[in-house]
Amino acid sequence: MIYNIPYIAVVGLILIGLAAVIFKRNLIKIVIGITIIESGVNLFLITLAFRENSTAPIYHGTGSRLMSLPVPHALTLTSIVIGVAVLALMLTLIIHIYRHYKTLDVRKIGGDEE
Amino acid sequence: MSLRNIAAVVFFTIIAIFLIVGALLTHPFGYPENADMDQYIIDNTQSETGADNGVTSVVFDYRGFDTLGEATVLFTAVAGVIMLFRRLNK
Amino acid sequence: MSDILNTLLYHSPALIVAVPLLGAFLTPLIGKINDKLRNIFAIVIVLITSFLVYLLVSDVFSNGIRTYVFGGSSPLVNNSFAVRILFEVDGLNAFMAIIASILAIAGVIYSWSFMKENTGLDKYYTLILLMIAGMFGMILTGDMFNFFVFLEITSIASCALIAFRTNQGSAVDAGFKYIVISSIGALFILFAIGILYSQYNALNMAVIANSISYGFLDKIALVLLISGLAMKAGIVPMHMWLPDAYGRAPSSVTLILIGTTQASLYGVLRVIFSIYGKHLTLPVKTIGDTNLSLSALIGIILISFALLTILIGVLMALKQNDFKKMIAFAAVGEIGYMLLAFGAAITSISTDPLTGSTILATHGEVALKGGIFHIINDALDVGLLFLVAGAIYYATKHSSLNKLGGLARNMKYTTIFFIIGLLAVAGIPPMNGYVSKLLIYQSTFQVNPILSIIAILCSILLLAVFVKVFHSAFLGPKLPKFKDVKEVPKSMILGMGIIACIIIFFGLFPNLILDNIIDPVARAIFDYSAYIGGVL
Amino acid sequence: MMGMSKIVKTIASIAFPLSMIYGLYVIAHGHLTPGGGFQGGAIVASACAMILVAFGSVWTMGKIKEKHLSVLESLGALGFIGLAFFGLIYGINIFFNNFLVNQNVIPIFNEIGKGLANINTAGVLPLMNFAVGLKVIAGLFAIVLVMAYATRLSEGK
Repeated sequence: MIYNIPYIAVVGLILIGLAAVIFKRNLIKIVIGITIIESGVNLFLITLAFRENSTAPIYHGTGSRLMSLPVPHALTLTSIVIGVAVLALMLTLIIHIYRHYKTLDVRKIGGDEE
Repeated sequence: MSLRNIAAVVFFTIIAIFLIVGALLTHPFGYPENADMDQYIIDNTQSETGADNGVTSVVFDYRGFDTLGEATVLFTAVAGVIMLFRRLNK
Repeated sequence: MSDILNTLLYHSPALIVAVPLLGAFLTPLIGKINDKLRNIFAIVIVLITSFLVYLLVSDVFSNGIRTYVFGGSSPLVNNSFAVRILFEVDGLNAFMAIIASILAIAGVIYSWSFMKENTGLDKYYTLILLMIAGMFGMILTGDMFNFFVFLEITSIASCALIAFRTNQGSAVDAGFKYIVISSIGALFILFAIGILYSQYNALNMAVIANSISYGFLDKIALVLLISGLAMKAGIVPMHMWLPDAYGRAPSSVTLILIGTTQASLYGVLRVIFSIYGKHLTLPVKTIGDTNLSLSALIGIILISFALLTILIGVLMALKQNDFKKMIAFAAVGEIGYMLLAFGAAITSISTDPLTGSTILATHGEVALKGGIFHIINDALDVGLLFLVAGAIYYATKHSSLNKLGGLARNMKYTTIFFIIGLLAVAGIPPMNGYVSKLLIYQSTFQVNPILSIIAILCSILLLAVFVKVFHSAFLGPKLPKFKDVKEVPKSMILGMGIIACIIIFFGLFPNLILDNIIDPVARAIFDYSAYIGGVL
Repeated sequence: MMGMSKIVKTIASIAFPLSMIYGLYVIAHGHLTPGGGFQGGAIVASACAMILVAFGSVWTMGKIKEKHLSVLESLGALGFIGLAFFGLIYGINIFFNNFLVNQNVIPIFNEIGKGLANINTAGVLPLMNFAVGLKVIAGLFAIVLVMAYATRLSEGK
């Protein structure tokens, strides 16, 4: 049971992010929520990599051969870069939305202005 | 509370319960049930790819195509951001 | 010569993705030299890719599953796990690749004149090629994480392109909605991939499908995968982004966006039929005396979502005033038809009492065929309508139906293409939509008559919607403000013409397509053991 | 943004080469120590972003345009995919084949790491790290530069 605390933390992060996305009305807060979900998922991948008493998967001289799993590290690296790309694009769109509507409130944007 | 909010709360609670039960059922932290593929990579990274860093050997050799996709994602984002901030009239 | 072709064929799964990527990286450099050269370059890249698709598809339909391992020669290590990424192409993948290549050719050719007046075209062509590459990657890959990466490439590129007209607030708004929904969906998928990885220590779809045990965590992964992909495919509770995105993007982008939506639908099929294929007949619940199997449960859920999707799509299309938004809601409805067919097919899966293998009832087979045929028909029909809407916008700078009228006199070709698209979407006999919709009605009638009645009624309503559009936009007296409207340039007519020709061909020879393409695809979808056997 | 005070500018110009060298070190030793093209590229790009904050977007845009960065990024991406395509020609002829290791194409790179060994180990991995590093530096800096410059314009209006 005590060993599952990292997973509970992952679930907590994901739920906090989802709550921000669903219940918040400010665009910046929605973006922050998505970033928190992403951190939760990245944390999940990293927790999968850990093995008790293991070292980082890098050979240096005569170290112990029990290493943590390398594949989740690689997946997390990819997912972080993807997160940066998505974040950059979302912020760009928010800048444009603010220029058009002069507000960041979801309830006030989105009307057609033919 | 509008109907939309109630639906959102119900949806949120269901997801929360499922994920927490799932977290309790996952394998104990630090003891993966099955690590054949990763153990193979750890054992063979030096002889097959020549790299000391296992993560780099996964990123650029074993799963190199993912990294091409990842580099492309960054390229896409840069192209998108530059395109969205372009000058609109010639 | 045949030596070169064989080498190309061997490497084609990798090259189909790598060539558009290479083209995308080169486009900014070529755009520095000359604008025309860049347009020709983009078209040439897409044509090369389509040629490779043709090679691959003709081989897959005659010789069966083909795999390609990146950076190594054998797919498996120690006969039990796949360390490297591999592409596995069976009938379903090949079929989706055909759709993607048709849409890509038409979209790029159409863009030449359609986008001529805009700035930032270097980046536009880069992003279009990236979107095409991402679509092919999603379709061909056999690795879960690779699927996620290409999904993100398509969603980022298409989000930037949806917001292309940054001077319109609604376009930027549509792009933002799309990126929020699709990134949450993608994170769900990534989380599910993590769950599957934690249990089986594998990322390859076939390896996971082989060792999956359907415990509690796998159920969570299934729900997360399907809901994440449904968000990207625009199925009803999560359809909010789709009409905005389809309606506000430039028409050439919308055409390729249809392809990415269907690639997500392909993901749903792959997850249900291949990855969880082993456990589809597992009893999940006993109500009274009857055992409810997993396939029935998934099927009923899919059918109910499909009915919602059809009803909301068609009813919302009735009250729209904007040309492109109306077509976008009709597109939502069409997605519902495909889902209805797949739901009906899944409910009819059962275990053969004699041999113990999973079998598909006859009406389920018909439904599966109808659904698969409808995927390609929907892409072509709705795509053609969007291109026509783009042509009208290009010629008149209006898209509101109240302001249009009398265009048939000046735009003859566009009118003809619109009539073809209208008849095809509504499922009127000489066109391709008729065949697939007939198969869907026929099979859903055997599941429950009410389903097919609703489907037919909605199809009639769709016809009514488009006849109204046809009347108000094309017929009537010539309006004075449209006196100078000319027919659209040749490249746009060519783009629309390609799709229209394929529609008519499919409509005239449906049996040819059904026997040679749809039949092997239906068998390939259902046969999960062949998909696993392609790797293991 | 018109740039910050003289103290900030001086410190930024002292810290810039140091962080740049650190980032390049991380890129170059990606196959031996923790790090790699992405991480090192992010370090160098943040050094460039520090200059951008200290001196202001107008000054930086005068020194380097986003078009040039875009070309650099294309070159990095081309280098990466080019190395992948070379795998089709040399060695065992597979896309993304690490053709320099165990296959004797160029002898000097045909070496295998033995615990923090020489930099010429691991075949194409260091070369790919350099290509990705170039791409990430140019890409991230282009994003930050374009965003800073665009928001400056809106404040001026």
